[in-house]
Amino acid sequence: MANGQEGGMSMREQAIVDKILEKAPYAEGKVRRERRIEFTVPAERIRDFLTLLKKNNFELMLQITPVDWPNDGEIELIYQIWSVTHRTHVMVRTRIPRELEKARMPTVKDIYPVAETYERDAHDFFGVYFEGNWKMEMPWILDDTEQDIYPLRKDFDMLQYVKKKYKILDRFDENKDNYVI
Amino acid sequence: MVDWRLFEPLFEFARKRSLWIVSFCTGCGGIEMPPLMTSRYDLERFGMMANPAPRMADLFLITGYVTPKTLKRIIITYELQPDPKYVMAHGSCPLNGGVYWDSYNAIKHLDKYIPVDVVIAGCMPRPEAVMDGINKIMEMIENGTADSWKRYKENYEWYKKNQDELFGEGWREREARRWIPWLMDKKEE
Amino acid sequence: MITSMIGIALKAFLILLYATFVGFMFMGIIRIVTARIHRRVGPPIYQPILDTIKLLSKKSNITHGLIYDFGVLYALGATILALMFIPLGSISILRAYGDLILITFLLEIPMLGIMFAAMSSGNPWAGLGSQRALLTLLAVQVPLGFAIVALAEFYDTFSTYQIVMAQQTAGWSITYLPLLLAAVAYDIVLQAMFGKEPFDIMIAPGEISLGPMVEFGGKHMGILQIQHAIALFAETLFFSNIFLGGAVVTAFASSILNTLASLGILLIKQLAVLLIAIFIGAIFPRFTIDQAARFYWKWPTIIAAAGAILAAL
Amino acid sequence: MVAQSELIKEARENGMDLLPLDKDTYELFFGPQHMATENFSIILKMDGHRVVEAIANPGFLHRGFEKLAEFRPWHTNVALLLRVCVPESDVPETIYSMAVDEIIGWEVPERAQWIRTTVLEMARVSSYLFWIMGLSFKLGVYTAGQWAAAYRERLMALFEQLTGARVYHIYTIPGGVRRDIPSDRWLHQLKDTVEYIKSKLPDFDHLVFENYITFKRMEGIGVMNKKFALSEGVTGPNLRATGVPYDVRRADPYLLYPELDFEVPVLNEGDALARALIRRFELEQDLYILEQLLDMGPPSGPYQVSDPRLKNLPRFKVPAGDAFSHVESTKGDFGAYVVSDGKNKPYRVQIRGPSIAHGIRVLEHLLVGSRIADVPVILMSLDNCPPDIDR
Repeated sequence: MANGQEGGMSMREQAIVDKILEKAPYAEGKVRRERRIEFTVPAERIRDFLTLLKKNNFELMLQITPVDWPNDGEIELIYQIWSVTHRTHVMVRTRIPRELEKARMPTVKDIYPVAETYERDAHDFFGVYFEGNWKMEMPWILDDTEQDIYPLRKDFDMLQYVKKKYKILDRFDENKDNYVI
Repeated sequence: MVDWRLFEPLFEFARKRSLWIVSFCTGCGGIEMPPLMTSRYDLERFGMMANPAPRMADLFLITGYVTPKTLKRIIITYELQPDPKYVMAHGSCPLNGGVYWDSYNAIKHLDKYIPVDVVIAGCMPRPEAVMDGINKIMEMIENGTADSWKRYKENYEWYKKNQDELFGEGWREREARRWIPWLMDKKEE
Repeated sequence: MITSMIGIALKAFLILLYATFVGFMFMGIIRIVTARIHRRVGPPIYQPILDTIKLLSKKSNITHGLIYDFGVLYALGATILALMFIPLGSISILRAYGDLILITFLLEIPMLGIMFAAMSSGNPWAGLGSQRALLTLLAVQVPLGFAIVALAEFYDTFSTYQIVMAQQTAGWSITYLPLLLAAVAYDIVLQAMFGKEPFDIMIAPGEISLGPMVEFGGKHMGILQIQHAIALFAETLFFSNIFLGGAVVTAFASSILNTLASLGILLIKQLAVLLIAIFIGAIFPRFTIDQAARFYWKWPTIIAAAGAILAAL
Repeated sequence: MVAQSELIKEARENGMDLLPLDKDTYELFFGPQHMATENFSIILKMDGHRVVEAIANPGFLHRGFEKLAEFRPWHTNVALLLRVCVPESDVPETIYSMAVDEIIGWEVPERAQWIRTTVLEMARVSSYLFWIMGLSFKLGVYTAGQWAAAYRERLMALFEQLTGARVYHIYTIPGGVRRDIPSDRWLHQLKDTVEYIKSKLPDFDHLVFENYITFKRMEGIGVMNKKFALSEGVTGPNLRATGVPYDVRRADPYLLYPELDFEVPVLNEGDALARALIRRFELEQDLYILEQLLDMGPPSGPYQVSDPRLKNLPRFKVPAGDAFSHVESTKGDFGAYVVSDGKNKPYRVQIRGPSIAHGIRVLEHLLVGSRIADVPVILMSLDNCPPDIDR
C-alpha cells in the first residue's frame, strides 16, 4: 500500500473492483496494489457478498483473520480469498461488536466449505460464534479447561494467566508492565 | 532361587547399550531424530532404535516444548513403559520454557510433572548435543544414578498433585470420554 | 537305556543352545547388513543378545491374564519342537515318518501363540495385527502346500531325513527344475515368515505400530526375542536341508569333526538364505494385506503348482 | 423382533451410556504416539480394516505464536515465527519479513533478494528430501528413506555455514538477510551438492517412484477432484495434482522468481500417487532453479537496506498499516497477515499454514472408506505438517 502503484499497473484490479461493486452497492472497495484488492462489507451482508465473489471466480479461501480492536469495541473479521483465475488476493473486511454475546456471525461454510475450519479457529481464539456451523462446540486446539477464555483477544492478560496456571514467579518483573526480551 | 543381584552388572550393561526410544515427537526437536537415526550420526551404533510401542521402550525423549494437551499423553505413555525407564528432555523448552517462557500454552518446568534424568540445553540442540546427552545417560545408568523411575514411584503423590493442579481432578476420565459425543452415529438421531 | 536317554537330552540341549546362539547372530547380521545397505555403521553383532538380556531384566512386568502368558510360552515351545524335528547334519533328535509336513506346520504354529497372547491383551492395534497375521498365514498355505507336495512327489517320501540323504547322492534339490520352482515359491513364503518386506504386513511399524507385538514388554518380549532367534535358525535350516542339499559330512574319521564340518557347511547355506531375504527386503515397499493375499494366491501358487505337476510326471 | 435403532433410541431416552450399543464399529486413536503422525491425532471409527469416520484432532503443538508475537519487537519475532513450520523454517521467516518490508515500503537490495530466493529453494529441496524419507518409511522402503535423510544432511551443512544453525536459521530478517554469503567457496559447495543430489534422484525413482508395489499402494487412494480441492482451500502440490496450475511463484511472483525459468508440473488424477509424483517432479525443478541461481551469481551490493533505525532494534518502529504476503512452500500456499499500529511491536500477526486446509477437512473426507494401511499413505501424500495447523 505504501508503494502507491495506483497507475497503469493496477488497471486490471480496478476493473475487477468496479465489476464487483456494480453488483454490490452496499460494499466499498479499493485497490491496494498490484494483485491486492480489498472490500469493506457490513456484517449482515457478508453471505451475499461472498456468494457474489465465489460466482466471480474467487475460488480459494485462504483464511479468516479476526483482529481485535478493543478501543473501537469491535472485532474485525477479514476473509482472505485468492482468485486462481484473476490471480488476485482479496480481503473482505467486516466488523462486529466484541462483546461475547453479540460477537456472532452467520457461517459461510456452505459457500466456502473450508471456512468451517477457519471458523472453528476464530471461535476458539476470539470467541466469535458462527451460527449454523455445527462443529462450533467440537474440541479444537485449546483444551477443555480453557474453554471460557479467548487467548488472542487483546484484554487477555497472558502474564497473569501464565503465573496462575504454571505457578512460576521468576523471570517476571512485577513493576514493568511493558516487557521487552 | 538364583540370586539375580549377582547378574546386576550384566543387566546394567545391557540396559545401557540397548536403549529403545518411544517414537513420540512431542515438539520441534523431532526433526533432528531422522538425522540421528541415519547415516550421518547413526544412533544404532549404540543399540538405540525408535520403537513404536511404549511397552517395549526404555528411553522417553521429550523432543522440545510440551503443551498441556501433549503432557497428558506424555504422562499416560510414560506410565505405560515398564521399569526401569529413563526420560531425557531435549532443548531448553522443557527445562524452563525457553522461547515460550510467557506462552499461555507451554509447560514451563517439565520435571514438576514427570521426573527427568538428563536435560540437553539449546534450541534446537544439535545432534552432537543429543549424543552427548545420551552418553551422559549411559554413564548414569552405569553408576546407578539414573533413578527417575524410582523417584516417580516414591514421590507419586507430589507429581500427581502437580498434574491435577494443571489439568484439574479426574483429567484421565475426562480425556477418555471427551470424544464420545462426537463419535455417536449421526444417522440415527 | 537311561544313558541313551541322557545322551539324547544332552544332544537336544546342545542343539538348542547352538540354535539360540546362531539365531541371535543371524538377527545381528540382519541388522548390520541392513545398516550397511543404508550406508550406516550399524550395531554390534551381539546387539540382539543385549536387547534380550535387557528385556528379561526389566523390573516390572505387565501381564493381561493367563492366555497372555501362555501364548508366549506356547510360541517358544512350538519353535523348539520344530527345531528338534529338523535334521542338523546327521543328527536329529525326533524323527517321524511324516515329519516334512509336521515341521512345516510347527514352523507356523508360533504365530498362533503370539496371536492368542496379542488378542487377549485387548489392544486394538494388536487385534488388527493379529487379523493381518492370520490372513498372511492363510495366504501362505497354498504355495507352501504345493511346494511340499512337489518335494514329496519327487523324492517319494515324507521324511526330511531321507530327503537330505537322497540329496547327498543325487545332488541338490534345486538342480532339478520342478524342485527349483518349488524352492522359488518357498523362498517367497520365507519372506513372510521372516517378517521382511514386502510381506512385513503384520508388524508394519508405520501403520499399526508393530501389530501383535504392541503390548509385549519386559519378559514376554524377551521370550519372544529368543523364540524369534530359534525360529530364524530353524526356518533357514529347514530350507537349506530340503532345497540346498543339507550337509552330512562323512569324510573324517572322527564323528565330532564330521559333525562340526556339516554344521559349518549348513551355516554357510543358512547365511545365503538369510542374505537373499535381507536384500529383497531392502528394496521393496510393503504390500497391503489384501494385495499380499492376492499375490500369494497368484504367482507363488502357480510356480509351486507347476513344480508339483512336473515332479509328479 | 425390535429393530436395533429403536433399542438405541429407547436407551438414549432413558439416558443410558450408548457406547456399548455401538456394535459393529470400534474407535481407534491414531496418534499422537504413533510413527505415522507427528504429534497429531486422528480419531478413527473403524469397521474391521475400513475407516468409517475420521475426526482430526489437532492442537498438540499449539504455542500461541500469534499472541506471543504481539509481545516481542519486530525483529525478535523472526526468531519466534520461524518455529511455525519446522521442516522448512525459512518460509515463515520470509513471509513475515516480506510483509513487514511491504508495510514500511522498503525496497530490498538485489543481493538480499538473491540470497532469500536461494535459501527458500534450498529449504524446499531439503523439505522434499525429508518428505521422501517420510513417505518411504511409511511405505516400508527404509533404504530410500535413509538415503534421503543422508542427502539432506549435505544441505544442512551448507545452511550451517551460511546461517550458523541447522534447523532454525533466523536468517531472513525485515530489510534483507542477517549476514552475507560466507565466501565463494560456499557457492561452489552448493553447486556440488545440487549436482550430487541430482545425480542421486534415479535411485529414488528405482526404489520408490517407479516401484511396482508403490504404484499398487498409492494408485487410486485418496482421490479428490478439482472442484472439491478448490472449495476446500487446498493449495500447493496437492492442488496441482488435481489439475489446477496454481503456484504462488508464478501467480503472485515475489523475489527473483519472475526472472527464473521453471515448469509447474500438473497432473490430473488427484490421487495419492499423483501427489507423490508432483512432489518428485518439483524436487527436480527446484534443483534446476538452484542451478540457474548459481549460474546467475549473487549480484553485488549490500545485503540489507541501510536505515539508521536498524541500529536500535528494540525501539524500531513500523508505521501503521497492514500487509499480506505469501510464498509457495512444499506444503502449499504459506501466508502471513501482519497488522501494525505504529508501535515497536506488531499489533497482530496471523500465519496461514497450508496444512490447516488439507490437514483437517480434506483428510477427514479422504480417510472415509480407506483401509487402515492407507491412512499413513494418505497422510504422507498430503504432506500434513501439524505445527502449521496448531501454530
